[in-house]
Amino acid sequence: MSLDTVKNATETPDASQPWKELGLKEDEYARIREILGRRPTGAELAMYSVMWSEHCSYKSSKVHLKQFGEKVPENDAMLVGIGENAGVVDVGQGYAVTFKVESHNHPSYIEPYQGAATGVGGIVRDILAMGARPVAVVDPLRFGAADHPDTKRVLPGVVAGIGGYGNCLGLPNIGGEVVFDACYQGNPLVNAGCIGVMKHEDIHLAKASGPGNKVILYGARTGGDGIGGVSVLASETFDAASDSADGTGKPKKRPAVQVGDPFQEKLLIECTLEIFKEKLVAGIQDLGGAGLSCATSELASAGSGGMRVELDTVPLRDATLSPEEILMSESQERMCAIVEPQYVDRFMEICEKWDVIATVIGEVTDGERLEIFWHGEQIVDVPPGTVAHEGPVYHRPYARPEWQDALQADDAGKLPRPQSSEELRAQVLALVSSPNQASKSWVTDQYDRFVQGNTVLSQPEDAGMVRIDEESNLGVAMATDGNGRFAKLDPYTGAQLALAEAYRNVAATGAKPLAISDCLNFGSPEDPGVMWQFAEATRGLADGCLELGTPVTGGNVSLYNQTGDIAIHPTPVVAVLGVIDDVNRRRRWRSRRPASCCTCWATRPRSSAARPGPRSSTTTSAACRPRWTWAARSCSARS
Amino acid sequence: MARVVVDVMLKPEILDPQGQAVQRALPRLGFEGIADVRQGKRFELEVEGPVDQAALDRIHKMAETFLANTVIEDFTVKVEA
Amino acid sequence: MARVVVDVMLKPEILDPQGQAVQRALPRLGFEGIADVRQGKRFELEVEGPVDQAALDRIHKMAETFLANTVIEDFTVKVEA
Amino acid sequence: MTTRIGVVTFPGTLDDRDSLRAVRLAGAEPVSLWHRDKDLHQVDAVVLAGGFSYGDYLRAGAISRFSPVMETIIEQAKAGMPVLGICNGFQVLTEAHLLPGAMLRNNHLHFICRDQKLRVENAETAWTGDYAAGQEISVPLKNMDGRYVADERVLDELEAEGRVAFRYVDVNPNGSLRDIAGITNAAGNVVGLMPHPEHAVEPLIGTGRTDGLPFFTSVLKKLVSA
Ligand SMILES: Nc1ncnc2c1ncn2[C@@H]1O[C@H](COP(=O)(O)OP(=O)(O)O)[C@@H](O)[C@H]1O
Repeated sequence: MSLDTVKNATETPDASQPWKELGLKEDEYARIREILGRRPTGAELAMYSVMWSEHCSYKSSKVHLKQFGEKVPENDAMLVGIGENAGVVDVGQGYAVTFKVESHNHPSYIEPYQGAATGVGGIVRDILAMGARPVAVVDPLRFGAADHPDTKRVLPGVVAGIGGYGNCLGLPNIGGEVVFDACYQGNPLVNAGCIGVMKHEDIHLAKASGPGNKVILYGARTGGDGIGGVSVLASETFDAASDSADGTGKPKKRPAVQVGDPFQEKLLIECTLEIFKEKLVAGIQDLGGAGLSCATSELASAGSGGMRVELDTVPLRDATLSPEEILMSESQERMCAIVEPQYVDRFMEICEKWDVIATVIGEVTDGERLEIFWHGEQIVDVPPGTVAHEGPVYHRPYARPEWQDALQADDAGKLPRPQSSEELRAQVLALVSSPNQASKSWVTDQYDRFVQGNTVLSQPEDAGMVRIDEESNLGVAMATDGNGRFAKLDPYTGAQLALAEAYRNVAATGAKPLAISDCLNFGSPEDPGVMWQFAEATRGLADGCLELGTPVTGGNVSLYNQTGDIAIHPTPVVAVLGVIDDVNRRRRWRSRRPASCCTCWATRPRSSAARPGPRSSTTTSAACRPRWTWAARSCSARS
Repeated sequence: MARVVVDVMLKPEILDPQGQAVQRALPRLGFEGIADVRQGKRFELEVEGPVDQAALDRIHKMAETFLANTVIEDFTVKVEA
Repeated sequence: MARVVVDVMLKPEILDPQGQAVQRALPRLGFEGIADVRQGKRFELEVEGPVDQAALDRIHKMAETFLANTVIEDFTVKVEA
Repeated sequence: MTTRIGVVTFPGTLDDRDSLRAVRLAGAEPVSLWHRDKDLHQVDAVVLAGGFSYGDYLRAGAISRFSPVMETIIEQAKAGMPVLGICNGFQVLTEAHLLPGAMLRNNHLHFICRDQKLRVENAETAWTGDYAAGQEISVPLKNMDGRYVADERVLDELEAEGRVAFRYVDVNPNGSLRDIAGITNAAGNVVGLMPHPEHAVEPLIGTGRTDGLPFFTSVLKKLVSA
């Protein structure tokens, strides 16, 4: 196929284009043509398709996520809000903390080890791009039935992948979840969170301003991996994925799986932190889903001018890649920085010191367009905002499912009570031997929780805690929680319960909950019932945050978690971040653990609509600890 | 007993961080002239009974379903002389 | 460009838990008749220039000092046809 | 003059900052050493910290062993300078043949992170003087390639010469031969072990024990009295 230049696109308006295979809808394709006043080139089509995918554009969820910005509680801790790579909160003493949770569900089902590993890599780069040193990771996980054969493939691979990547980066793993439920059989949830710390003045934003400033791509070489991963893998169900083309109209199917190189990422972290320390960058963005398409368009769109990129200067791992593929490649361990010309040499020196490849691939212009060239010929000429921020927005229809009433009516009171001591015994045994109750040490023993020497609390504590200042003993705590069964019963209250649980878990350590991030895992937005769950859960979460005074600083939405017509339980996972002035005052439950547990139950949701009763056998683990009642009481007045 | 060798290599388009790390180290150690290094796995299987077509078919199947992850890896099966 | 393959295997007397784990899993997957499995590494080197005796000597040296740890591993060097 | 203890950073080293902190808490002056720099900057002793240098690709420690800083360290170690290799550092020391044997993948094939009990078998090395022989301590263990192997002859020699410096107690976490957790060279200045004493130096952090601190105070005393 010959090069599809802008000139060529203007001259051949009727050439047929694989917009459908790229996951675009007919009206979306029409809109691109309208924006450009001509048909898009192949490269432009590639960019729009990945950036307008559900994963990158949040086109189905946006209208609901808006509430997180509208119902903001009074909280002066928020330094950077939703919209950036990750939110930033003030934790005092001149420190700021950034944190976020992201999903890597679909890739982890296909290739558990690499899917999970690159999930960790991606969230860590997000945090790094804010200017922060990553200091800890967490991993809320959900799998199918513990005894299902496929769980034996998925679980060990995911755990090894998270450990393999996180351990090699030197980030302590301070918490997470392991939940088993048959609803996740074909759609395991692999969420990964990261916390980063910086001084206020070190906050960096993803924007390209200052004409003449250089655009530097640094980190790994670009390869053919993960192409189409964004548009196809992360946004459609697997049935759709299997018959979709590779996304470029080319015959050869590139693998949608990315392989992570944690060693490269560790170098990238140290190199980037040194670059920050010398204040060499004007703007910075990590390359995640949608690769260079995303980084260039977002940087340019958030900046003041335009951008010009010479795509053929991008260092490649595979010389046969087409420009479209380079733009879509999701090769891991790459970053893109905007650097003033006088700092370029020093920037390169630091990269050389850390054995990191760095290349000037373009510059900021005083125009308003994102222009990309391939060996001198122009292949992209677009207003960057239309790619990055003005994607389609859907008001998808939603409706409360018919079965909701029946489900709620069928409460625990209807379950047969044990009639004999034998039955009681069997029930207690069933309860305590549930995989959801089991010790998580098979998982957590594979994670380094000591590295960096600042871990104050980690497993089996309810929240992790790290010290962030050795002199003053300032620390931060984090807990992640979610309960798909509650959320299915009542998504509004279920989301609030997840919030309240994580809030309590943080409060119980002695830290003050400050702000939250979330990872919203749901089925297909094209199903009105699922969309209703999503709408309710976001509404519940926003209301809950308003009441608790903890703003949502950012998060992630993962849709299409379903196999055929069957969606997973709606699973909003909430991460609460807390701050503690002196980690010496932290509380641990270990020392106060009495001999017998399983005697107390979690608080019931306040809403009368949802009365799950005592937590069922598969969801009780946290409730086993007496400290829970204390923690629950301490904030129940507010939740 | 016959030995059958299954070699498993990452597909050419998949990043091979291990091979790259080795390749980058070579010049520093004074070994020049190696343009690329790929690192894979080698399985040596000691097979009971005759290694006939049926046995090879079974080993092929084993490699495909178990020894290699065909999402990212290719493999070859060879009978060792 | 010629390809030279270096195979590195643990010495026979050294315990190979990876190979053992594979072997133990095989019957469960329905593959019988494999008496032993050893897992090692395969390096594929793309060599610039002619692969003459001098080049092979250098690769042998590279394998001995670097690609293999001869305290625990044996290696072989082969030119690929 | 204060005692200067260097901590090497290779690409992929992770526990360098922890080791620098441990050195400081022990009362010595911590000095960062860079892998490309042959100069040891007048340090009196060196710690090779844990991590995944070069990603542990090829074999743990195999690539770092050839770095410029190691040339000087090998030379100085042979001349008697105290060198401590922790985890990845231990792997580097075996790859560099400063210590015998080799480290292999854990027998259970998983990364393992746990609070590990050890017995100090030799309290006369440069790094163990502040312990009593036979003393049991607990420090974190975290590794993928922690299985110590050597041939029988070497193992017998190590035992006979009292060069098994640490042994795992209660559980052997990785299949190390003869429960060996750490060894020393014949002169007692070069010590390598898999568990992480630098993670056990503050009561608040990690396991909440400070059993690892004597490593660093031992070498300090040794150097000051020398
Ligand atoms: N995937 C995971 N990664 C890291 N830590 C985990 C993970 N799963 C569970 N944990 C940790 O293990 C401990 C026990 O977990 P669990 O029994 O689920 O506790 P709880 O019921 O209180 O949530 C907690 O400290 C939790 O953070």
